[in-house]
Amino acid sequence: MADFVPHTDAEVAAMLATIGLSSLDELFAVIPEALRLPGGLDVAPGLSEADVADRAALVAATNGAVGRDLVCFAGGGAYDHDVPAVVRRVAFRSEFVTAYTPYQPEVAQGVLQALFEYQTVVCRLFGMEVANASLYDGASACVEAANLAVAATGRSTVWVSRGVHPQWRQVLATFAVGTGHDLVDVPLVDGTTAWPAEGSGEGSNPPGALLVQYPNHLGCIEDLAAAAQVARRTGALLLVACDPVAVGLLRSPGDHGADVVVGEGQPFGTPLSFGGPYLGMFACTRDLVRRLPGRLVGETVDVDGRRAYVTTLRTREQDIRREKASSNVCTNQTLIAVAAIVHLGWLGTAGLREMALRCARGTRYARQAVLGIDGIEPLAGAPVLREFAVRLPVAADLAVERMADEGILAGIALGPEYSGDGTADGLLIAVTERRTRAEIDAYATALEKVVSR
Amino acid sequence: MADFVPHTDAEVAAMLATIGLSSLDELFAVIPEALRLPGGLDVAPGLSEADVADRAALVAATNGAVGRDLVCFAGGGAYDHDVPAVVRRVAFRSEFVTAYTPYQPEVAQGVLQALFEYQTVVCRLFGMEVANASLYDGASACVEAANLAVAATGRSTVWVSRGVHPQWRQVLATFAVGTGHDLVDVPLVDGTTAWPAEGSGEGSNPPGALLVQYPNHLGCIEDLAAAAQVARRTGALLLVACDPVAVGLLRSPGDHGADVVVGEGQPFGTPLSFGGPYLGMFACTRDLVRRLPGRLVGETVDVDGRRAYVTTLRTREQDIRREKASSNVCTNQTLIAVAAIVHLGWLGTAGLREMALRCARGTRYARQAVLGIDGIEPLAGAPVLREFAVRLPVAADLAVERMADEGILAGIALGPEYSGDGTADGLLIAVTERRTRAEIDAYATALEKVVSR
Amino acid sequence: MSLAGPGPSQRRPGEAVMSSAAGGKATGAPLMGRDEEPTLFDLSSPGRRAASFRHTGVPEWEADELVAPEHLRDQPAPVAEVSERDLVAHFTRLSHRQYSVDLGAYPLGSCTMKYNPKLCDEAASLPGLTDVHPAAPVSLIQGWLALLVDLEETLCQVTGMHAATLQPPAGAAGELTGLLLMRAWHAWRGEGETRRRVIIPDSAHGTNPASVTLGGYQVTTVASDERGCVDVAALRRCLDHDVAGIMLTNPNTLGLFEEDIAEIAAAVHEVGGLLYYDGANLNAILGVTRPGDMGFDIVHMNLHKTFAVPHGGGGPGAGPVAVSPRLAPFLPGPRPARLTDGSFGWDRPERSIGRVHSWHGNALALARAWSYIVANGGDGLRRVAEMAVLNANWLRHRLRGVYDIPYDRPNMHEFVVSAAGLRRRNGLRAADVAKRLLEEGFHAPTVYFPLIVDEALMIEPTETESLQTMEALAAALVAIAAGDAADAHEAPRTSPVRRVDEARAARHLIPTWDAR
Amino acid sequence: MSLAGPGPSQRRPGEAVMSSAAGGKATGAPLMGRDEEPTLFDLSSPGRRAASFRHTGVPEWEADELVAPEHLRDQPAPVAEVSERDLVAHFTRLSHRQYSVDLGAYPLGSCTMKYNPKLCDEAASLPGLTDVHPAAPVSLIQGWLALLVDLEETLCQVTGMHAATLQPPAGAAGELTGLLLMRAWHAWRGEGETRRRVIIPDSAHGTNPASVTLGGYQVTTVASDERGCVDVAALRRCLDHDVAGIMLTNPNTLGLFEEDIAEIAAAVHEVGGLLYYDGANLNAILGVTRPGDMGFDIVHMNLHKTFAVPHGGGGPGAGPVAVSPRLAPFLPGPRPARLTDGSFGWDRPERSIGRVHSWHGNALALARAWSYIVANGGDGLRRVAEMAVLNANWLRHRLRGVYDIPYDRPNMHEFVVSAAGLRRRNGLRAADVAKRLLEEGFHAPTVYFPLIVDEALMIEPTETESLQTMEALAAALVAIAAGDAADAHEAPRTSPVRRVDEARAARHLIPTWDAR
Ligand SMILES: Cc1ncc(COP(=O)(O)O)c(C=O)c1O
Ligand SMILES: Cc1ncc(COP(=O)(O)O)c(C=O)c1O
Repeated sequence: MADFVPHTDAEVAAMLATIGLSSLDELFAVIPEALRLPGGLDVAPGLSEADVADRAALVAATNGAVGRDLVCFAGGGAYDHDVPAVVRRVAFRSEFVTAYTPYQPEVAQGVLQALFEYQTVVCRLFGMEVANASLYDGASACVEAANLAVAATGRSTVWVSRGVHPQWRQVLATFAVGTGHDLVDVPLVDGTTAWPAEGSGEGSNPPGALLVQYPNHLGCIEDLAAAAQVARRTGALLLVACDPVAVGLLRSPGDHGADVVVGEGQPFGTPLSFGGPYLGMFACTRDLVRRLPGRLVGETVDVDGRRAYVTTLRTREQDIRREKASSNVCTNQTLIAVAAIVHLGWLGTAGLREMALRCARGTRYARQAVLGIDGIEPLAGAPVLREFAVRLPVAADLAVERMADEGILAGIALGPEYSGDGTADGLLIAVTERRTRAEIDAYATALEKVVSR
Repeated sequence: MADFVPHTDAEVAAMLATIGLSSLDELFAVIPEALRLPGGLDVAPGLSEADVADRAALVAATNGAVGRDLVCFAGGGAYDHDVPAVVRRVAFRSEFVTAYTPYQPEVAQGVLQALFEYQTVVCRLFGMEVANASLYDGASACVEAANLAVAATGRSTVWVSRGVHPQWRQVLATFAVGTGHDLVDVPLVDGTTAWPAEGSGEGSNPPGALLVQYPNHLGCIEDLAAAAQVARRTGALLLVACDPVAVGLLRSPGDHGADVVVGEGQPFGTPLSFGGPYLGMFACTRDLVRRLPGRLVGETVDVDGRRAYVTTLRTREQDIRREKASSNVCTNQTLIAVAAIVHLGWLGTAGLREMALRCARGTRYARQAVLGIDGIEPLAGAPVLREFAVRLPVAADLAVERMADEGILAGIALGPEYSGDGTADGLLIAVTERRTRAEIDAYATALEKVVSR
Repeated sequence: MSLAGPGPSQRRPGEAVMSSAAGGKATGAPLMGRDEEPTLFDLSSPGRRAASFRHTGVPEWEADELVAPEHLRDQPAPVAEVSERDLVAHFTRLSHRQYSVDLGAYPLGSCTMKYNPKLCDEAASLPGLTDVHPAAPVSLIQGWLALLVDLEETLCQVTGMHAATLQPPAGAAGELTGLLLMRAWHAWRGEGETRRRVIIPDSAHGTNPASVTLGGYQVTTVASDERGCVDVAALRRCLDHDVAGIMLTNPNTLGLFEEDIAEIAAAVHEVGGLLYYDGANLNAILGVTRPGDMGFDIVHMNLHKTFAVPHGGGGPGAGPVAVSPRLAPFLPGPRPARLTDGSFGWDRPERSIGRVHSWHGNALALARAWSYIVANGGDGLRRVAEMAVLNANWLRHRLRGVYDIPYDRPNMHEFVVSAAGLRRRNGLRAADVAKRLLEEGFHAPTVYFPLIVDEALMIEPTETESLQTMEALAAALVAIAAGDAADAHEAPRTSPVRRVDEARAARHLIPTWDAR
Repeated sequence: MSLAGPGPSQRRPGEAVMSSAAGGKATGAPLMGRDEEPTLFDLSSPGRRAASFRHTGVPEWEADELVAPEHLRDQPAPVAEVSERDLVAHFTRLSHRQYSVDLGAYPLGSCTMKYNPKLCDEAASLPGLTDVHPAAPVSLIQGWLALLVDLEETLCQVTGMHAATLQPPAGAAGELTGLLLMRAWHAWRGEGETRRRVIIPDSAHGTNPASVTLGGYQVTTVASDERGCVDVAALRRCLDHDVAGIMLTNPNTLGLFEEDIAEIAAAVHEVGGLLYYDGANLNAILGVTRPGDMGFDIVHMNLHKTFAVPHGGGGPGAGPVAVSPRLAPFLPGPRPARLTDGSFGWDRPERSIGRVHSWHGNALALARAWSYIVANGGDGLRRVAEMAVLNANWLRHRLRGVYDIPYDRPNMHEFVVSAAGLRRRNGLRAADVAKRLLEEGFHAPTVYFPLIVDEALMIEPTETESLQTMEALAAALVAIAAGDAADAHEAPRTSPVRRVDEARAARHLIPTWDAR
């Protein structure tokens, strides 16, 4: 069995002697007899390193891995982008991997500066002034955004566009039970959010926030200008869940007057990873900074006047504010943020634009090919960027299963809420910069077979 | 195309201006027109990182990889040992990977100390007093050993046991053309070296060295005591090519009176790697240190008296001694030596013994199983440790081909020189600590089929 | 925008091509010159790039053919413009400005900064685990589901609970999940309105009260007694039928085992409350005793503490929550489940509180923990607890008479000393001890927590440090205590930067490079 | 055995359990305390271990059942006894005591320490390349053979040669291989006995003369002229029919292009000699001119210089040798070959000099170089040469008037300055400049080589360093030259150790820990 405890028997004996004990069991004498576990854990004995590796390989072999077994056209907040070698080689250096939260800034300038750079780029992408050092994922970033807005406005109602990722909305709903927020579902019309018209919302319980996704879950580009207008009209904050790749081409939510912009940072440096660890991106305007959830790194100087970085405005945080904290988050996703800034640094200004452009090109090409298939129609008419939804003549989940037999992960089967008629025939298809014309053509051919069966 | 040159057009223009040139071509004005390459290289245009990765993956997919496609029973100086994760994680940290030879010791203590530790363990394994910082591979270590012995004794004849790896003997022969050494082939009898009897060798041209492999190419454990006796009798130096894993169980060559011990260090931390980079281990007695080839790290102190390491006795080396140097080696295999010391550190005293013991157990078990097959006989009677040779009723290379169809790399087909009767029916089989009983049983079953066809 | 760049030669105003700092210059640490490390933005030069993209053969439509003008940004978003060489050198140098477990001991109380085996890194980086889409159909994720079910069952065995959710991505998320389970339980029993308070000890970690608020409850703080444990009498006084439950850490944040836990459990259950176990300190009791056996109803674990998920400079972690049978129907879903036919699928608990994560939790962190448990096994896990507790008690003995030890009795995996005496005697504060320790080659303990101890230094050696490392740590702490305060105020002097002006950071907030 | 251990607390004589040093204590660099880094042996404690082994089910015979007593060692070979934690921390700390290209510029003349793209690391670590046995039958190595053939053909195209061997594992090995090819050629022409001398310039690298000796030839040194190039007249004087050949580096080790190369080639060929090209400086001329076109018969390349194989702290590299058609039949074998049916196999040249490597050369290094060439392509390789030469010329201009530049004319990828003037003026030697540069965050240039320049500093920036890095390097070199010698003698002060006593190392040789 692999053993990671250094103590030899002689050392254990010497240490016990030092503290005046004669056996290891005596270390636990303070634990009432009745509570002690007789006979130890019912967990299999330990294995050697090689055996663990074999076990893990066996488990890994029974999954369908993108690249190895499947060509991926699934997205929905989890995208199959290329991760350059530099990310694996530098972001995961053990100094970053095995450090704790930077409580001692003098010996944590590495992580702190990387986070400062990450915060800077997040703000540049989203058009915001402050960004935190990360939250758990896209969903938790939405929850924190809603909490911030409710606290800032003193209004507990949040209008949530149905274009927001359904699973993120489920998470919002779960946590709203604790905070008592009143979440109002705002429908989509032909792919984009149909906000309540003039007059509604200004009444008895006006919204504290509007939450919209950009582009939304169907891949459609929401009209943020319109949303901003509704927000101004109702006195609500505009919260935008933004695809950070999309803004390589699209105007930033900040440009449109968003107050808080959140996002799922997985596309930058993080493989699909079966859904985690991912990266909750969170940014807002400067006047909201004192309500910012999570950690914030700021620049300062040391006693010799040398530039230095430190976590700041800590009085927002749970360890100091306790029950009055702006959030309960403590451990976040720092390492994933470091991977993101390394990947972003590799992409650079031109590269991020090109990445988005290549996604958009592939999406256009794939959309034309798929809509060319008999019986397949667009699910929404609104313009898309890097993902699109179609209605199939067959149940979408079945189509996905059948496409898998062809070595293709066809997309994500949409729930009935997205197909007007209540059937589950919607398929969400994402195309990244990795997809070649040949793969897209093969996709269309396979899908045609599947739907015409 | 991936571009690793940072210069922007503006920067290039500015730099050219600084040096008073108006075009890049002018940089090469000193090169006679007639010698300039018109139209550039006939080499395909560059590819993106992702395309290079795809190309490499394609190439890699068309090989038979041990673990992935094959169960390995081939050895012959290249063994399929487990490499623990720590080797990949720490030995290949970029500070070790991207440093040059430690010419500036003040900023190279990392590599220098690692080499000092490597030298220490090499000496402990081989029972020697000094070891160098590595040579290219087992063969080059043999060549350098012969050169050292000839220089030390002033005798140009080297008796080379036929038990030495045939490819190493070929390399010895290649370089002997330059040095003018006279290599005398010493035959094996029933698996071990039959040194010329009393009387021969003391005559006209006495040997400057005896070179024997331990265990030898057939896996047989040579009688080093006997070899040492012949060496003493003839006034030659005893050079031993030693399997560094075997000495986890076997007495060290130093114990037996060897003067120089060399070896192939691949088993420590280096995958099969299609034969390289491997690790030439070289150690000798202290009185031969001034003839030591290659780099030697020594301990010293800095101006403040703090312990420090530095390459020493450099006057042996080519950059100082030039045509009188003890060797021409400059770049060696330092990184592979670092991987070796990390793996050895992980194994530790008990682990190295256990590794050797497990190889020996698997070999015993496999040998019994294989010799239980009709028509298969031992090629040699002498005792073996971790590798053994058998004679098949069919041509060995054909048997290897057929076994490959069963997903087994059956071993190495031995040349006719090892089968008394001149046929090539000898098969060399190695069993490492990785091989399970089930794999060995499957091997025997498959081999039985193959030879009985 | 003022900026101390790397050397005057770098800053030729107006010279466009000089916009970038020197990416090839090592900075700010030994081997690395004396300058500050420039940022990615300082290193940027217009038009420089590292990225390259696959040849796909897809038609090369222009942006304006693909996106309507009102949506298209007129300028590319400014990110950075650096070469791969400068990018790599920059982050490699930053790594040399970062202390970590892999460099030395990290006795940061409550954080369990043990060494994380490298085999776990590799197990969690297999393409068959990393390259799996979270929305893939069950037929394509059988391996993942099996791993998660196996992990869930093992964690239940380790905690003595019945069922668990692996979704919470960290401890605090686990806490909130647990509190929502509490809420759902009481609501289902028709007491949703009447149960308003959650009790936490004054020694509790900050996330506990913060989570209580987010769970929609009011915090009632119960004092610790002179032994450093929950004052049972005081607890009984605040127990009533409006109490939803109590959150405890056991061993608590003083590293002391709550010996009265059985009595506490009985009292809380008596008024219909539930017991929540904050598992941050689980490392101390692995295989020795289990929260379930103590009477806890809800347990969260910090896999990034107990089960060797490296902390990543602040995360990611994983905070699974395990519960007793009666709470299982309320767990978040979907849950990985073993189906009757032996295959694996998703299952939605009947009265589930719903999702708490975008997908299935921090899956790769869960895979690391799984591999750590497989490697250690039941026997190994108990040894982990034994050595963690041995190290901590040994060190407490060594520090006796040097530092005040407010609760000087057998501790579990960690213990708390106070620098209050030192401060009185020679002006040495807990922070000074911490900074001096950095100079000596160790990370500092947790300081000023728990709040109930003045000038607290919370020390958790963990089981992976050897006796010899303990000796060196003890020697350093002893020397520091004997040292001169003026000297200590100068510390740290060997780190890439010296004491950082935290007040200034808050006063003139510079949250981004552009805000300079 | 005296030994400065890591702190008194570690060294309790006689206390067995204290035999080990503190593995968890960061040492010897910022972030890392002030102590020396203990060795693996200082960290060892009897009975401690990291290793574990697979369960195989093979019968567990004891050693004495497997090995005869006369062969069995009575004590296990002492290696080390450390935990994985201490092992990892030890080597991680050692890496923090090591400068590298990934930390900063490395203008080490003649070594071409360019940045090595990370994609090459990954290409060369694919299991389909790393886990292949070198003796596997050709049917199982088609990918490897295809890669090697492709690389060989590309290298021939780059050098303008006809065929190549990839076996030589380094430059020096390539040189000796080339000299043996020379020998074989002359022997085959019946001149084996009469051809005795090989000419090399006085500026040649040390491996050249050393290889000549091992090749069985005598060295004749030809002087360089005032331009720093081969003195053609002098060369003609030593040319005769006993000359086997000449070894040249072009550009030479002064970074200057040998403009008379065509004339030299003609003269050497006239007396029946062969021209050997030492390819260490090939980076300067990629895609611009080719040794083959200059008239060379034999060319070695240092893939670890020109083609971005990282140098590994001293190796491994790869030193392929390419030759003109007439020498192809003599190349080492077996050689990877494209067969008529389009598949790949091994081929043994008709008059092969035989093997020069245990197997097929440093295969994984060859794979790295292959991926580097595939990524750059023909166009990219020329750009490499252009930027390498641009950087070097720019820097030479910047150093004019600061350092003596003995050959102050257009150079290629590197140039040599002399500190002789500085030494006379204020006692600053080349070594002092080098040590001061270490403090400034750069690696030092090559010093005291080539031998024909007094107080030589050989500077090769490489193409991967940016203008801004060049600026910083120039600024540092200028500042150092203006600096005070007494101060410079103190340098380096920021490194983990300061100036090392090399004389003592040689005087009291301590080659192993046991020799202390
Ligand atoms: C006692 C205690 N509870 C809860 C937490 C919160 O866990 P996390 O940081 O994973 O959210 C911590 C972690 O610092 C802790 O120490
Ligand atoms: C000019 C020159 N020739 C030959 C060599 C020897 O190459 P290697 O170190 O790969 O043996 C070198 C390397 O330092 C060199 O610079």
